Amino acid sequence: MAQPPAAPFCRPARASILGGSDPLRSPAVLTALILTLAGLGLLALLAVPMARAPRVWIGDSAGPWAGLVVHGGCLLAAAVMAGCGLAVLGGAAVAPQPLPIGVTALVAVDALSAWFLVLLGLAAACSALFGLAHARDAAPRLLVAYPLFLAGMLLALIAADGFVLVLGFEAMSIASWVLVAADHQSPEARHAARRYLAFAVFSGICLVPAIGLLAASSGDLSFAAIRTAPPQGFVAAAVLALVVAGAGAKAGLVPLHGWLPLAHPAAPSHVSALMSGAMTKVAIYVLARLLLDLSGPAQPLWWGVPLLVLGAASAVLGALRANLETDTKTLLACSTIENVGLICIGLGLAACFRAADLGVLAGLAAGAALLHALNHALFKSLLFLGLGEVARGAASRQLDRLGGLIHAMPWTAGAVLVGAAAAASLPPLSGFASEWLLIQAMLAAWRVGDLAFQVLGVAVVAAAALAAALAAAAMVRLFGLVFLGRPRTPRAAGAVEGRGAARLALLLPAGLTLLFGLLPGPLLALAEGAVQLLVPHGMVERGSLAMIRVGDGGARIMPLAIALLLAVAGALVWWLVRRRAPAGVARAAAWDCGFMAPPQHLPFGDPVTQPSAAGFGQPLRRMLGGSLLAAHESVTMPAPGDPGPARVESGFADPSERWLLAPLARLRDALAARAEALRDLPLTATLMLPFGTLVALLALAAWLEAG
Amino acid sequence: MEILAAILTQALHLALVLAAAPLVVGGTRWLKARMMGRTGAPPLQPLWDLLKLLRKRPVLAENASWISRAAPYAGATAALAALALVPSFSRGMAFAPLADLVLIAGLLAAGRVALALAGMDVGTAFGGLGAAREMSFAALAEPALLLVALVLAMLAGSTGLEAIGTLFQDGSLGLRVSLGLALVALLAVALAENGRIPVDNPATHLELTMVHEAMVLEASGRHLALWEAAAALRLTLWLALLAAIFFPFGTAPVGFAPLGWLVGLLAWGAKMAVLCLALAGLESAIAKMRVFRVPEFLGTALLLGLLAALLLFLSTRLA
Amino acid sequence: MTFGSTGYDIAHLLGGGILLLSFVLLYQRRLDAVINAFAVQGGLLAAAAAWQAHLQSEPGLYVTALLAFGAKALLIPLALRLLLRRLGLHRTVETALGIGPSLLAAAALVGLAVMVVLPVTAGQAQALTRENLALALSVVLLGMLMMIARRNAISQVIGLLSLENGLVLAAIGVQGMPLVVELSTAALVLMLALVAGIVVFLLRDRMATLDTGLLDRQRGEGPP
Amino acid sequence: MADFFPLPWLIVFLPWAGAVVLALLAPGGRWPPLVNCGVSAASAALALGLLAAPEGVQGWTRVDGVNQPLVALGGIIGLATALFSAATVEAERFDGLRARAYHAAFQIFMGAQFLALLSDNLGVMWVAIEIATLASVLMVAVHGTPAAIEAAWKFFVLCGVGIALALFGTILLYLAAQPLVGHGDPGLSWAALRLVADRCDPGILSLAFVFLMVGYGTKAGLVPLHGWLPDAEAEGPLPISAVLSGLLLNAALVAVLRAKAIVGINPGALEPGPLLLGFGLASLLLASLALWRRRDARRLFAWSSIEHMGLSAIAFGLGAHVAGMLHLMGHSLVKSAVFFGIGAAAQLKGSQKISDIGGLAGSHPALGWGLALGIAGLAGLPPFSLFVSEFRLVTAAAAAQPWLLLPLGLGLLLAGAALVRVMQSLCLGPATPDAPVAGAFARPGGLWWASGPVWALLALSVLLGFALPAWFAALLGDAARLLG
Repeated sequence: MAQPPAAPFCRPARASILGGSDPLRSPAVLTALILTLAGLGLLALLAVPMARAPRVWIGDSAGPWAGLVVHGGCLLAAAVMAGCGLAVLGGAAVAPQPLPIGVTALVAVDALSAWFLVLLGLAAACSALFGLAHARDAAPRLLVAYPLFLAGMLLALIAADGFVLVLGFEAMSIASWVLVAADHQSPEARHAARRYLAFAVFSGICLVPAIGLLAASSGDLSFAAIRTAPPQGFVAAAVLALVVAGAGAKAGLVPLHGWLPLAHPAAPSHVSALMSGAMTKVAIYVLARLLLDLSGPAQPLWWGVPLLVLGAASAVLGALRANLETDTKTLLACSTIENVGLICIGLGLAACFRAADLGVLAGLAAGAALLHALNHALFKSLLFLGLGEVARGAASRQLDRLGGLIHAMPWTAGAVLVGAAAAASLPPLSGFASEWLLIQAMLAAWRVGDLAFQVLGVAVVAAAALAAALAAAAMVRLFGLVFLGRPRTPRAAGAVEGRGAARLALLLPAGLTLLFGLLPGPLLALAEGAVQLLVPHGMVERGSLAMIRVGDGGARIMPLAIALLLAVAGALVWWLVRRRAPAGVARAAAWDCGFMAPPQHLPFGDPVTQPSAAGFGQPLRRMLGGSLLAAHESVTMPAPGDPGPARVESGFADPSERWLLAPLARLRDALAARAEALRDLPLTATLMLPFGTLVALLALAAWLEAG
Repeated sequence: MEILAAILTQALHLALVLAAAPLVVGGTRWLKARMMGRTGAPPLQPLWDLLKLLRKRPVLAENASWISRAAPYAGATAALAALALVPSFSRGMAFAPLADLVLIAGLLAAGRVALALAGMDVGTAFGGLGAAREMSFAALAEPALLLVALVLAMLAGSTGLEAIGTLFQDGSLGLRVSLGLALVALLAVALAENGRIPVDNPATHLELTMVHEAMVLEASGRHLALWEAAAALRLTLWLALLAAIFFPFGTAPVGFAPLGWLVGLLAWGAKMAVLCLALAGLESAIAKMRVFRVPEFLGTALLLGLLAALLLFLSTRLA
Repeated sequence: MTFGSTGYDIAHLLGGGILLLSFVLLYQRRLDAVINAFAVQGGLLAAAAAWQAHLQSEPGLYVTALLAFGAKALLIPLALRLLLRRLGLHRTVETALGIGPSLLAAAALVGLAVMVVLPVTAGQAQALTRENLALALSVVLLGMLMMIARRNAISQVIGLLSLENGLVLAAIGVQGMPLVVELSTAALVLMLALVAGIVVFLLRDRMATLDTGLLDRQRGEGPP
Repeated sequence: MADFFPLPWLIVFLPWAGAVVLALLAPGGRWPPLVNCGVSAASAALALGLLAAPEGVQGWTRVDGVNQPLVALGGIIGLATALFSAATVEAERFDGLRARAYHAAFQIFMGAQFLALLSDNLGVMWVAIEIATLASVLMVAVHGTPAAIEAAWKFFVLCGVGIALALFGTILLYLAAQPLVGHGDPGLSWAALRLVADRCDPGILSLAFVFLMVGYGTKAGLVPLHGWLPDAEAEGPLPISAVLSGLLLNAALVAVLRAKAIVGINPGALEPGPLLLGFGLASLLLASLALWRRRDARRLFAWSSIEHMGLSAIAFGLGAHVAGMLHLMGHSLVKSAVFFGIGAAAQLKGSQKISDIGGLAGSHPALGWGLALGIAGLAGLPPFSLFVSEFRLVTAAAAAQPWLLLPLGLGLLLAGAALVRVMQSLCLGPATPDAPVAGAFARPGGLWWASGPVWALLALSVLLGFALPAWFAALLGDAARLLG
């Protein structure tokens, strides 16, 4: 039967609101991306000579031009990535092409890659802008590693076969290891870097067999070949376990998150932003690509359950830890664990709905996960950059050494407030829009007929809601302790704010966070191609500019209308107040329930009378910490008559440390000790080993011969 | 015509709730006082208080930032916006398509965050204490609320208030144990969200166990008025929400129906009065909990929500 | 050539003698006796090679016989004696495994060798070859056993050399073995002995002992 | 004309001639190291020239896809070692005799390992490996410290036994082939044996393989035949570790593979693949555990050699020959680089204990970061060719024997994590105080004599992984065909 000729006015299948772009331009997209890769590699190669050269020519006053060149180049690369991603999302996918290197390596861009390319481009642009603003600080090795880190992520995203995927993934890991080890003189940073790289090795060791198993039946590593022969039976189970462990470890899924709260803070701030914002998303991309796309749509219901369960656990644990941490960047890293958990819940739900033939809901869940990934990438970059600015301006990352910075750093404070509100999923910001979609998907989990799954769904809803509320608490704690109140140290009182590119690096993601909060509909429409790849038969609820409608029951979200509602209500409140109240305010010393004014030598008051980081976390530590994080608290009161201060000790232990990593390390040590007995042999015993081997093999040969 | 009716009802609704909010607070206080054998302030006292506060110029601490000045507006706006979504006397208000439990939860969270930030702005011990407790309690209240939303969404197929209200108004559901459990859970969440006994005592000042008042200690003048108004709006919101979900009788249908509106208005007034009475009765009957018992209280609510969902699964399976 | 013919019998006798001397090597405690036994084994090996040369009419094997006699029966034993005298060694051997157990183990190894070789080579027509191979394997295994059971450096060298005797025995039993193998075996035995001598000298020089058991303490990375 | 040009023999005898010269040359002064470098450079040029030679058998030698890449690699590593040796030999403080012995033994070793790779005659191969062993025993013992003597003695005894067993196996192989190919040399020719292997007596072939496996396996350092390796690689002069680990192990493993290629053809014989697999797994697992308890840096990397030999053995055992060849070559390059780096560090710090070496990246950036990257490469991280070969190995295992993934993954993870730990301890953090051995890096150019070869070898390894020319890939394909 002949294909009917396509109607001339028919748009390409994946045409979206940007209009179908010229398919002929598509190879150009790939060429541009490959050139970007090469350019990033070149930047890395030239970074050390560039950093050294001016010292030779001009001496030490050479200035930061190597840093400027590298970060400027990365900014350009980021723009190319975002542009190419948008071009593909608006046009057609690019067919796989080999990379011009000596091994078979296919790259391509389809809608899913393109979505994450946009994400990577935006996050990298913010990060590079910040790097540009602080180019003077960058050591040569960081200038080498930074473009390679970007290149690794780019390569992982445009991979069209298993080899390139793992190559990019691992290149990203080792380049970022150099960045994590930036401050390698401090033992904590070394510990973080070591654990980070060990987990990266673990990820690789899980992903390579997974790809091997996926490609085993077709014998070809390319994605196209793998799609034709999806795994079945125990192979499928093994693939699932390996991918969840491998990519999940990189994404920071509980219980493999042990490295994340250590490593993300250890890197320079703009790298932390990239790691939290983009790198975890690359891991999510790998999860989605391998489990939802390549493993085929015909997987059973339990396919999504591990993601669902681990995602829920990550969400709760990450958000709770964020309420207990005292280091700003560690706190943000824990919040990343939470958000990764939420995204994984979305992906898991998509897999389950797909298995239950609930196409619409599957599309909803997948779209929500993609949208949240994008939103999180931006607001988490924003937060890391903002707190990086604080760490520069006020010279500390400790909540207990900051405070009152809203006066000294107003722009930073404003931008961070936007990011924190989005992370707390408050309407009308971007975090709320995507979490609303996620929650709608979770609330529909009962439509899968299986009772056990329904019960799981209820638990997941409770966990996600708990996580969202905990995240709000953590963000209030972060913003309140860092920017509000009084400075807790003289250094914090003398903080200064960055200008120029540093400010732009904060305003760009802040603006996008606001914008994406208002435009989830068009974004979802843009993601349609990506959702189609993950959930082939799923129909996406077409988001329009004004509204996203969910399911058949009529739940919908209208971000612009919400903004209108808020405007109306706000105007009403304003008008009512203005009608009666006098303008202006009077200033006076803080009342503070009638406490004494601070003495002269403490111009900002006694810092001890402010809530501390541990104090603010106390209610949650008592409510949930004891059971989930083995939190403890002890009060030491001085003896009566002793003028010494009372002390409160508090702390917690991550369960992954206590129940997973520590026992594994013990097991390893025990095994190594055993092996040592086998290794540490005197000469005769050493000789005995080959002799015994020979005799055993001879006996084997004799037995085989006799048998 | 429809659109005009929608805008009209919305405007009327806004005016109604703005007027009703102080009355709800005052009425509850008055009822509670009567039950305890006191005379009590007149029900309109909160309104007079508000007006008086509005006329005073606020005094800000020297190190207060713009957060202290902006947060009261944000808090009141969020509460009012949320309340604008909950139907009172009629369906089909202009913003009805937005009326969604999850959005309302989000708006409430926004108001809460504004309040907590304002509490931390000056850097006093009490402000931080209150903010920490407020955010922590919300962490437990929110899952319970979402579980109730899940139960309702299972029945109505949506978290939209219109759909839920319509379903209950039909009466086709009959009486279900799961709904009863959901109601109790929602009540508990409502108590916690509004800082009522047994979670917080709205009538106290300067006590180490307080939550809400601790955050507004530094507010004065119109800022304090806005915080008080926001609290009143929130209480009204919760009562209206309970009424709209579980007792939707008498609410006027979509469209232009002045008579229906009148009936709806009366029905709503009656429902709110009953709920205020119930609240007052509850508050005079039980004592405030120690702060760290509150998680148990909210945990119970969460458990009830969970139980409601499970029962519903079973019943849909058996049916 | 099968069982009963003179050619076979003599070859059998010589091979058996070599194996017997391996037992003797294991049995002896004193170093000079060990060296003597090794010299006799070398002589028997040379005789076996010459007999095979006669049987197979391979003149090349006479060279092998000559080399074996020169190196293993004369040169190396002489050198070892010289070494003993130069170093003034006390003459008993430090054993790692008792004499009795090592003899038992040796018997078991011979059994294994026979069990392995005979069925495996069942396809080969040459009974002599099979016989020879079994004996040679036994000698090889016994040589290894000796290296394990003795801790004295010289005994270990002799064990290794006796193991090489087994190899030569195997090589001469196979018809038409290329000369390259046999020549190189012989030459390398000499080199092996030379290198061993150098190392033994160093050992004696630096540590005043030939008991390799003491070496264990010198491992670069002992227990912590 | 080209057919008669004895290039293989030239490659073998050039170093041997060099050895004679070096043995005669007056020790001391600047000449011996320079001659050593010159001879190595000429050998490297010849070895690279061999890549252009056509496949074929010439008398006792053969040129094929298996040995062409490995010989070229041997030439390169030999040159790099000679360069590194020129910078460090001063600090080894040899007396006259020892200096002569050291240089001569090095060139004898190089010639012997070339011969072992190039020989077609299994007898010649055996001889070559024995010569290489004896030469390296001398090199290991050259310092004469108690630990060095212990190492050399262990090396001598174990490899002596191993080589004897290998000869026994060779004799058995001949015995099996002799009824079919007749008397004399052809009975030991690899090419001839391959032709008749399927008609040979399978029982004898099995027995022969057992002996060859145990014999050459001892030289290849496969567990449980590995006892000599860590100490020998740790106690010899610094440059020796690189050639022992990078070249001797390869030559021995290739010998095993040649045997496997013969025995594997006969369907009735013992299957060599699983046997090799078993040895490989044992090596991987024991070495990955042993890595955790090392306090001596050179011993640690010797254990890592055992691990990588195990991985190669697994690859060959699975039949993933290209992965195995790539892994062998990649390991040689990266491990030599790492041994140069750690050797230089040991001379700078006056100790080879891990606890005495630290913070190299801070104090000597070029050396420290090179070493760090090299160790990361050993842990299987990109961009080095070990990543590519391990990727291919694991995917092959997934396709052929999925159960293998568990021990394989476990071993790789344990080894990788241990290497990461050591890498950080060596390269990052505050620098430990320098206590240079007298004469260390006294030549002009200083530390670049060490960091230059390190970076050059690492760059080669990257090229091997990712920029393989098509003809080279075709060579590896040939190798796989020959070994399969």
